[in-house]
Amino acid sequence: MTVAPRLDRDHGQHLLHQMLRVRRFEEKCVELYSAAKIRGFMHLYIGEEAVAVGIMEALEPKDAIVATYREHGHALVRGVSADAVMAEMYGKVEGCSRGRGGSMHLFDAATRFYGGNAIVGGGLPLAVGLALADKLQGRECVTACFFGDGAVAEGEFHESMNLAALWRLPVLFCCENNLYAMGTAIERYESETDLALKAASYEMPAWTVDGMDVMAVEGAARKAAAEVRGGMPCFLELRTYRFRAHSMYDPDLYRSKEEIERWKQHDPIAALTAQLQEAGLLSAGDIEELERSVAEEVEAAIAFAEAGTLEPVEDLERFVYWEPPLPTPAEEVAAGGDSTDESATA
Amino acid sequence: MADFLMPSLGADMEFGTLLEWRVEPGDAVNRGDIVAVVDTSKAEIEVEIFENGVIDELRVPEGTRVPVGTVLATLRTGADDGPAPPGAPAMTVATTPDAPTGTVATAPSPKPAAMPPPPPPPPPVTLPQFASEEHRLRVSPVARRAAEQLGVDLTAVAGSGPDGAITKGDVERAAAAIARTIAPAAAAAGPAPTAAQAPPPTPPPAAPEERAGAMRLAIGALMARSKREIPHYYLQTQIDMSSALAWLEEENLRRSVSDRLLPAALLLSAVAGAVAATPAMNGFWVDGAFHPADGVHLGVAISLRGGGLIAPALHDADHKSLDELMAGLRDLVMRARTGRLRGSEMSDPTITVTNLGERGVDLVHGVIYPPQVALVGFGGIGERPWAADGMIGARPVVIATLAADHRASDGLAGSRFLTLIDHRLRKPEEL
Amino acid sequence: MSASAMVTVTYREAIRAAIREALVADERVFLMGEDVGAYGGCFGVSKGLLDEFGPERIRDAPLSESAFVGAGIGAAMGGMRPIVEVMTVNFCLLALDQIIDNAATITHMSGGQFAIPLVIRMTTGAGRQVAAQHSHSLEGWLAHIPGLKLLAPATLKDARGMLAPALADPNPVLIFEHGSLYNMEGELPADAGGCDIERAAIRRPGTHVTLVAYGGTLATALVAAEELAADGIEAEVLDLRVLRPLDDSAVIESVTRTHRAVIVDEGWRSGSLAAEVSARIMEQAFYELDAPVARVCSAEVPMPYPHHLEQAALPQAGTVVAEVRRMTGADG
Amino acid sequence: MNEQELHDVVIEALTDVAPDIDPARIDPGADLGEQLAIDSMDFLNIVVAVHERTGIEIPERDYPKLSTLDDAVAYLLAAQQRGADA
Repeated sequence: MTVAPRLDRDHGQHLLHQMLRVRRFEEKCVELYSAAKIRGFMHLYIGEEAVAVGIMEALEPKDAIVATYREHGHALVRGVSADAVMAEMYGKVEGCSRGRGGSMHLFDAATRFYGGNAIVGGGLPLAVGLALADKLQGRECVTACFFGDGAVAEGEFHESMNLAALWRLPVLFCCENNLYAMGTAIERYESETDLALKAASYEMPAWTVDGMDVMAVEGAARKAAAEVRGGMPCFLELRTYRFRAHSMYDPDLYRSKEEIERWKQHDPIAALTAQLQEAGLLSAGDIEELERSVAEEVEAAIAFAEAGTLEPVEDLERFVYWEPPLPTPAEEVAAGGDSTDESATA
Repeated sequence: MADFLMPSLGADMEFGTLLEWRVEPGDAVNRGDIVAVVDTSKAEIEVEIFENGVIDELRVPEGTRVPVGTVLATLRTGADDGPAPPGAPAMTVATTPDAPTGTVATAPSPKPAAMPPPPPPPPPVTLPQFASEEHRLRVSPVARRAAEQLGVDLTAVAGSGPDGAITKGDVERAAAAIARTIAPAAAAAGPAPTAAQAPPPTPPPAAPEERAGAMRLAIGALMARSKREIPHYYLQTQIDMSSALAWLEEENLRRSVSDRLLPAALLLSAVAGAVAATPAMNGFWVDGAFHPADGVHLGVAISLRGGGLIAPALHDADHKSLDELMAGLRDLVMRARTGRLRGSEMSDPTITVTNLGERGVDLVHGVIYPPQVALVGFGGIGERPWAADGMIGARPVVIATLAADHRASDGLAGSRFLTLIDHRLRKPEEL
Repeated sequence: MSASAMVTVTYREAIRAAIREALVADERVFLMGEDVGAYGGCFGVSKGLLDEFGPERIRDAPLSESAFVGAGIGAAMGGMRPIVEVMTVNFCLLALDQIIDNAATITHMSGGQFAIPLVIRMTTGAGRQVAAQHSHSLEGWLAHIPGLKLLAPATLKDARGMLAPALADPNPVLIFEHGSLYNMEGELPADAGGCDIERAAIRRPGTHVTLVAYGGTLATALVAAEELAADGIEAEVLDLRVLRPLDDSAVIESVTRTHRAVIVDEGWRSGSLAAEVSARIMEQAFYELDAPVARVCSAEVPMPYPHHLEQAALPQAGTVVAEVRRMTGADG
Repeated sequence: MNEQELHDVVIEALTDVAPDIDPARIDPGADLGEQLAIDSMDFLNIVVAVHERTGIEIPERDYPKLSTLDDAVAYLLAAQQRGADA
């Protein structure tokens, strides 16, 4: 049985901390991007933090995650270290994808984080396959698959929903509906804008959630995850909003400032902060302490990434085909440290 | 004090145009405030500031296009009186062009720098010299290479390939044809090419002088190449021929005139057996490696009447009896002097034997015929003082020499080889 | 060497035997695709397997190429060893996003964290009068993609032997089965097993010219070689077998001996595998060439339906013979 | 055979072996090997040819006795005489 999350001091502050980690990390990313430290495409999650934070609360370490190119938050909340994510964005070997992926392709086998996928809808079939593998091997795992509202227009969405429902595969489909497919408003590209209805037509449980309310998201996620563990895929439409442009290139001309301001009134971080303060579960000192620890984590991540190493060009063509894992730099150092007898290497 | 820089809003952005200031000097700004609008040439983007403070000076007027990293404005921060706040320097990093991105490298220092001094004029350029295309022959790449190796002048070769292109086979046929014509008695080397599939030679219908001239050029090129490319080493040994000649005399007494053997047959037999036991002398140096030959095909240097030399193959000499060797030699000499050699005989020798002794010289240091790796020479068989068992007496002696390719063998192998010839000639009954 | 009994099999049966063997040998192996179960496979390859292994392991998939190919990738990352059958190469176009954007990239994008031990089988090629949308030879396109491996079994032995090593490979392996080969019949040892999936093979030795072929064109090349032999021209026939990564050394070694090459490729000439092989010969064996490399490819036209036009569009032995005669100067 | 006939036999054998020789220019008193570039193989072939035409068998040790044209004709005449006597 699932239990609706109860807002106690520890849990409330934990949720706030997770959202703040994502928010402050990404705010720093903007700065680093402007300073040309981070390159390529970069998509920010600012405004949508409650979705990743709420969903991850319902997942266990054995579960798998498939994410999109707007996945810094998912990686951080799932447990990929800020160091590894930042180093990845710097293109350094110490990054979670060895610097080969960048902002859009964060991968981490240890946390079963199967990647940011930069093809809209491209991750859904993968999630179906991961769930199929779990099912065939008798593992009771959930594969949480994040995707945006834009993906709903893709054939891969419908193919994957059908397959997952048909084969009763344990996928938790998390549609982050931020109302825009890049710069096109959902009314301009979907005939049916109630996305949960589309999923329901595939005979799977599906409902809509306020994606700006982390508690609501967590509650829905726990309920849905239980359904999934019970042998049925589930679909959540998480109504949310990104406060920033689609990417660093985006002049944001397709929506009004008023609309953005209106949504900012529902900032999930501000909302939770107010809620906790009203309930007497969060003091000014607590906020200061949370901000301080997050700032420290982010600054440490930048320092880590700055100090990271660039992969030698001679290794350019590595990993095109799978190769047995090599020791990590840390392990190499450890191994090198063991051989104190210099004559052995002379 | 902090700087507000032209931001990079994409990896392909090198310049931006400051379209509009949203602040004035004296305005207080907070981290995240929009302070300007920049045209990246793809889009107009509102840009934010990353620090709290008061705008001090607007450095770049509206409408100005500047490189990424240019200081657009300066900002008085609360930290101006104290140490810089921990997060502050992040934006100024862009002015340090050490990052591995092209955009940063193009960012100038705070004030747009003056043009660097012009570089010194480059040294005069030597244009590469290309061969004239006017008389360009159609030659396949492998044929061109073969022609160089065999010393064949491509302008004299008729092409049989597509659209009359000269092929490898054409070059080999030409080389074989040249080889069959009169050769200058210069190098002690057979002029045969080596390709296994060389078709029968078809000598060009040219006057003897012309052929001799062409032959001279070809042999010249080939021998020059041999001397240039092959690191020769030379060994020699004196061989007591008394047993061999005594045995031969006895043997010939028993034979009818037409079955008689010549000393040359004994020499060839002795060499053939020694070659079979010394693979390092028998084969070809091709493309930087030694390729041992499958059989022992002695290239027998035959002097041509009126001067000249040719060295057709006595095939599988190590498997032939003396009678067969004698018959083969007689047949080769006859056909060599009447111009009826076969292509395979021109192309197959794996090692060359020259016997200049009949011309009265004591010894010969030969030039290896590429791509073979060894050449055996015999001087004249003549009576010489010979010490044996503490006594000096006169014995028929021949000086055998070896010229060998040091890339394929060394002196030890060479000396074993010569010694083997010696031993075999001392036991003629076993030949 | 114990002489094992020989059995007469078709190409189709050889593939089925390989799939069956894989299913028996490894619980992680399953077959997934359109009509692989109840129907028995569009080309009859998987006939009978549903009864033996059940619907969990012989999975009929909806007509959703992108989803089930992607699911194969996900399942491979999740620890399974899927064999995904895409009915024909033209349908794989609907799954190119998954093949190219995911299967070929994830190992690299993840910095080597994830292997993709996936096999995708598909029918390729023309010659059966199925017109323009079912007659493609797109091997060259897919061979363009780093991260993929491509196999083209042209013999019974390869049809029987390539699957096991492909499944053992930690990378996505695409197997192209030429539609004209399924009925090919011959003898195989009853205990025939895996073969190498790295090297090209010389199917007929020769000295005068190298005919490079693969999949459906191997037979064409062998017929041409027979005809040339009657003229005294000994053609060496080289079966590429592995289309990516190409076994350059086998091609170069052969051309270095024969000094001439004709590539027989059912793909269209422009941007074809034949173009790639030709370029590598030029790069690596230029000074061995006695004539320009020639290509015999399909006419650059969508495959027409009528038999005579289809045959005119496809590489024919006679064309190969004519090319060889031209380049050896034996056409006069 | 008389002396002239034997002379002709020798010239024929010589020109068989060396077709480029002009018989008129042979110095009958000079060494054949030196003036005509006759080597041991040629000489053997001449001996064989003479044997075929005259039936005279020349032992190897007698080869030096045939070094000039005149010597050769004289040797053959004598050998023929010996044969007739025997």
